[in-house]
Order: sequence, then structure tokens, then C-alpha cells
Amino acid sequence: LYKQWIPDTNYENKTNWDKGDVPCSSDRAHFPAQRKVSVFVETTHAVQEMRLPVEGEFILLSGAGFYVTSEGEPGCGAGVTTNFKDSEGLRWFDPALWQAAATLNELQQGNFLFSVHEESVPCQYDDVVFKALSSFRVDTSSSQPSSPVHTVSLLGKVFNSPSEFSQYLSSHSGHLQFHGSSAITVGNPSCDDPSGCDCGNSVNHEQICSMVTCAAVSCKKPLLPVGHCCEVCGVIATIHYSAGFNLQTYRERIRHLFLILPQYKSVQLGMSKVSKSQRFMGIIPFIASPEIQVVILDKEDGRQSEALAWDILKDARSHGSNLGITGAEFQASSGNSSDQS
Amino acid sequence: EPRRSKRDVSNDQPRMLSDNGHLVFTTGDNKDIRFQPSASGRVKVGSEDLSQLLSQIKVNKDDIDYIKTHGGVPPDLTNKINQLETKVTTL
Amino acid sequence: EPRRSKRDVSNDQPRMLSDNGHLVFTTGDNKDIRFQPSASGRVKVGSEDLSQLLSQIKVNKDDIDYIKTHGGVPPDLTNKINQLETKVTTL
Amino acid sequence: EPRRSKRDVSNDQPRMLSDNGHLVFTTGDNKDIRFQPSASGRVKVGSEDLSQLLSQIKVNKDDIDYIKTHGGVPPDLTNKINQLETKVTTL
Repeated sequence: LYKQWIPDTNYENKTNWDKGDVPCSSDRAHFPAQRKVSVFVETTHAVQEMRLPVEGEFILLSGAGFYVTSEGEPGCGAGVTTNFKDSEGLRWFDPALWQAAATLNELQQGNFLFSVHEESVPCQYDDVVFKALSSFRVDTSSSQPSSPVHTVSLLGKVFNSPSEFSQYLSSHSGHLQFHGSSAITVGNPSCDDPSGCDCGNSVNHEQICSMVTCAAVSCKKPLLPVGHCCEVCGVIATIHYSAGFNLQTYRERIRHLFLILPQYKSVQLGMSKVSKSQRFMGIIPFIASPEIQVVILDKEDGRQSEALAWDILKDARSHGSNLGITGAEFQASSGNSSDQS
Repeated sequence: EPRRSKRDVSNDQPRMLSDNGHLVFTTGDNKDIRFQPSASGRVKVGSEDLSQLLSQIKVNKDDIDYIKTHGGVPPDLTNKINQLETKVTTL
Repeated sequence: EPRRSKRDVSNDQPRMLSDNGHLVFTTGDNKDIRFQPSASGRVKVGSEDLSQLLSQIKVNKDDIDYIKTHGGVPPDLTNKINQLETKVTTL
Repeated sequence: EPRRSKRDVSNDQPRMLSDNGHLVFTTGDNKDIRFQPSASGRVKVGSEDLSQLLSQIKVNKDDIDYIKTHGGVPPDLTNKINQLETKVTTL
């Protein structure tokens, strides 16, 4: 999948300035001396004074730049000192800072996929995207020596060669954009199993979940999906598959058959290959065959999720042989399950 | 601007950067840094006018070329030599 | 680029602009662009010390002016002429 | 760098500012301003190639040094003096 980093360190992004506005001709734009930052600039800006950090850069898109005036711009006001906000604490393993999509096109169109927390951050076979016309700063610290991914694209360039990317990381821009105790590496194979691949982020589970604050749940039997940090109200459906199952095709099928329906507008559905054996690790060395976990959440105590789960089960039972599905069941947080059918 | 976003913007963009407090202006492959002073506006390095000094380089070069061809001999010395020559010839 | 045309970056504003990958410094009417490192900091172009080279231009000019006035005649040639003069006078 | 952390690092920050409408770039103590186009990019002042002009400064200096040592005396004048000397000696 494609995973896109949401925050940026762009000059034009109002939310990057502590006064909530991009500085204008009578303003003083201050970048804290000791905060490293790579700033992307898309247009021209007037400024009264700009203090640069001791380590930093301004990337100037064609047509971008800075100028000063003696009279000031209309509507600029008397002038304030505005500080560029700190992006030091933004972490690679924070699931809230990523958007996922199946293709680059869907990423650009905003068709984002819901995932469990572990899969919200880039998996080992994912393509990581930093928006072309933006810069950023991300802390890649990890308990692991490195975090492998398939590719990383930034400033419009796709890195798939490990040596080329590690060279970029050691460049001035690389140092400003990536920091932390361990590095991202590219060149990991993409997922070539049509039935999907294990994300590989279970080794980062604690780190990912340390970034997540769980909401209180009020359902009867809260569920804990594999790879998720929080108990949820909703449904976990399990799809058993055989040869011929294609996860991406199935994900598309569910979207087109059900998720586009008005009654499922507020439903979130995440699909991933999991091995339930993870649950028993350390207790019994039990190897389970992998299965597809479908997590379904909604904003109405799981009632819509349960209806959707039934729809999915019916579809699986009537078309399963064509889809490579050998069985399906679900467990809902209401206490209901597919066994009651 | 779809055309632009498809391009590789990474190496193409000029940068103003701060490298341990040094202020550095850089460009990518085959890209220039250009100073374009206007008729009345100056580009100054410290208190020096860059355009003026640069035209002085050419004036200096022209002066040196003149000296190389015509010599850097002051007029009084040339006079002295000519007078000597006259004297010696009329001896 | 319609976005830019909305902002009137008129001619009287000195500015630094990225233009198709080139980095361009343009002065305004009667408005300068000044590069003023601290007293101990240098202005460098590539590996060259611009501040030093600019002061060399002035030194060159002064040297040329001296040569123009006092001549670029080496001392031994001046001596020779003086000796000649003495000889001719005492003939 | 414990010594620096005691200092006010804000003094190390390069600045870009408006001084009465002039655009001024400054740096802190011992900090440079550097122009570093890529190997194939040029630094231009108006239509002039700055790097080329800067190397002309050095050529000029070398030429001046040569003139100082060897003189800027044109060959015909040197010949004239030598002929005079011969004549005077053989008188």
C-alpha cells in the first residue's frame, strides 16, 4: 500500500505558524535558532525580518522567493513576530500522522483506507510518500536497528535503491528531514503474494501504541483486533482463503458492493492478513495458518458494523468459491456472532 | 500544475540554507545564481558596490594591457632619454 | 502562474526569487541588496573569498595608478639611464 | 559543544531583513555568506560571469607583479637605451 505522511514544514501552511497566519511584509518570521528544519516555499513572500535557524534550509519552488518593501502590503497590519512551530516531536510510528491508499491515484483523490494501528504506519512492503511539493521533519527513532520499506518518495523523487537513499539521508536536506536513533531503509521487496502480506510492524507494537490514546468503550464485549492498540466496539470478521484469493481485488469488491452504500457511509473497514498465532506467542508455540482480519467500526455502537458483517458473510458464502474464500465468520462487540445464524 | 508535480523537483530547486550559521545559497545542475542590479539599485558586498568593482576589473585589465604595449615609463624619463639621444648624436 | 500575478511584486522591491531553478537576486528602484556577514565572516563564491578579491581589485587599481605616475621601470634600467646622463654630461 | 550552549545561539542565526526597504542578508560572528552553484552552474552579475571576472582579478595581480619586477618598458625604449650606452661607451 501507499502510506503518505500528513504533516509538512511548508512556509505557506498557516498551521505551521504560532500566530495562525503566514507572515506578511511587516511581520518578523522567526525560526528558533536550534530547531533544525527544511522549509518548502511555493510562492513569494514579503517579510520584515526573517531569522533562520542555525541548521536549516529553504527549498524554493520556481516562482518562490522573498522580498522586502518600504511601504508594506495592503492588509498586512502593524506587524507581529510570528514563530515557526516545532516539528521536532512528530514520529514515524504515530499512526495518526499517516494516510493509506491502494494506489497513488487514490492517494491523490483522497480515497484513504482505514487500518489497524500497526498498519496505519508504513509496513515493510509499503511505498512511503512525502507530498511532492512539501518538506517535513520526522523522528524515525525505533527499537529496531532500522525500519525497512519498499520505496520512499520525497520532493517528487522515488527512492528504491538502498545506497541512493542512504546517501540522501546523509545529505544536508536528509539530516533536516529525518532524525532519530534508527534509520529508514528502502529496497525491501514489495508484497508479491496476491493474498496479502504480513505488515511486519508487530515488532513495533509497543512503540506504535505508545503514541495512541484509546477512547473509552461502552459496548458489552469490546474487541481487540490483531495489530490494533485499543479495544473497539464493532465487528471483527475473519475470512479464510485458499489459492486464488486476491486481497486487493476483495478490498475493492467490498468497497463497491457495500461501503459506497448510504447506510454504510460512516463505517470504517480495515482488512489485513494476520496470523492469530501472534496472540499465543510466548505461551504456546502455535503456528496458525494466516487469515484475513476485517475490522468494522461505526459511530452507532456497532449496529451498522454488524449489518455490514452479515452482508459480507452472505457474499462470501454465495460467491466464495469464485473469490478463493473457504470460510467466513465474525464476532461482534454486542456479543452476537455468526455462529447464531 | 500537474506538469510540475510529475517532475523530479528534488534537485531542481535552489535553496537558501543555514549550515552551522553560515548562510549558503545553492542551485542544482546547470542552474545559475544571478545578481541583477537595476539602474539605481545596487548589489553590495559589505560596503562595496559589486557592479562598480567588477567594471574596475576590466578597467584594470585594459590599463595593464596598455602598459604592456606602451610601457609604464613616466614622461619625464622618456624626455630624459630623448634628450640624451640628441646630445649623444650631436657630440 | 496566476497566483503570483495577484501579488504585485513591483519593481521597487529588492528580492530573491527562484526562476526555473536559477536563483535570482534583483534590486529595486533605489533599493539595494546587501550581503553583510559579520566583521569576521567572509563572502565566498564557490571556494573564492569574494571580500578578499574585491579588495584586491582596489589594490590592483592603486598599483596601476602608481605605475602610471612613477613608471614601471625597473631600478637597474633607471640606474643605467642616470649613469648615461652623467657620462654624457661629463664628456 | 558546551561553550556554545552557554552563549546566546540566536547570535548565530543568519538573518534576512528589510533595512528601510533595502534587502539585507547578515550572519553572526565568524559566519560566512556563501554562493555555491552546482559545478556546472555559474554565478552571474548582470550578463557577466562572476567566476571568470574573479579569475581576471588574479591575472591582473600577476601581471602587475610582473611589471613591478621586470618593468613595463616597451622593447623599443630598452633598445634605444642600449644603443645609447654603446655609443657613449665607444666615444
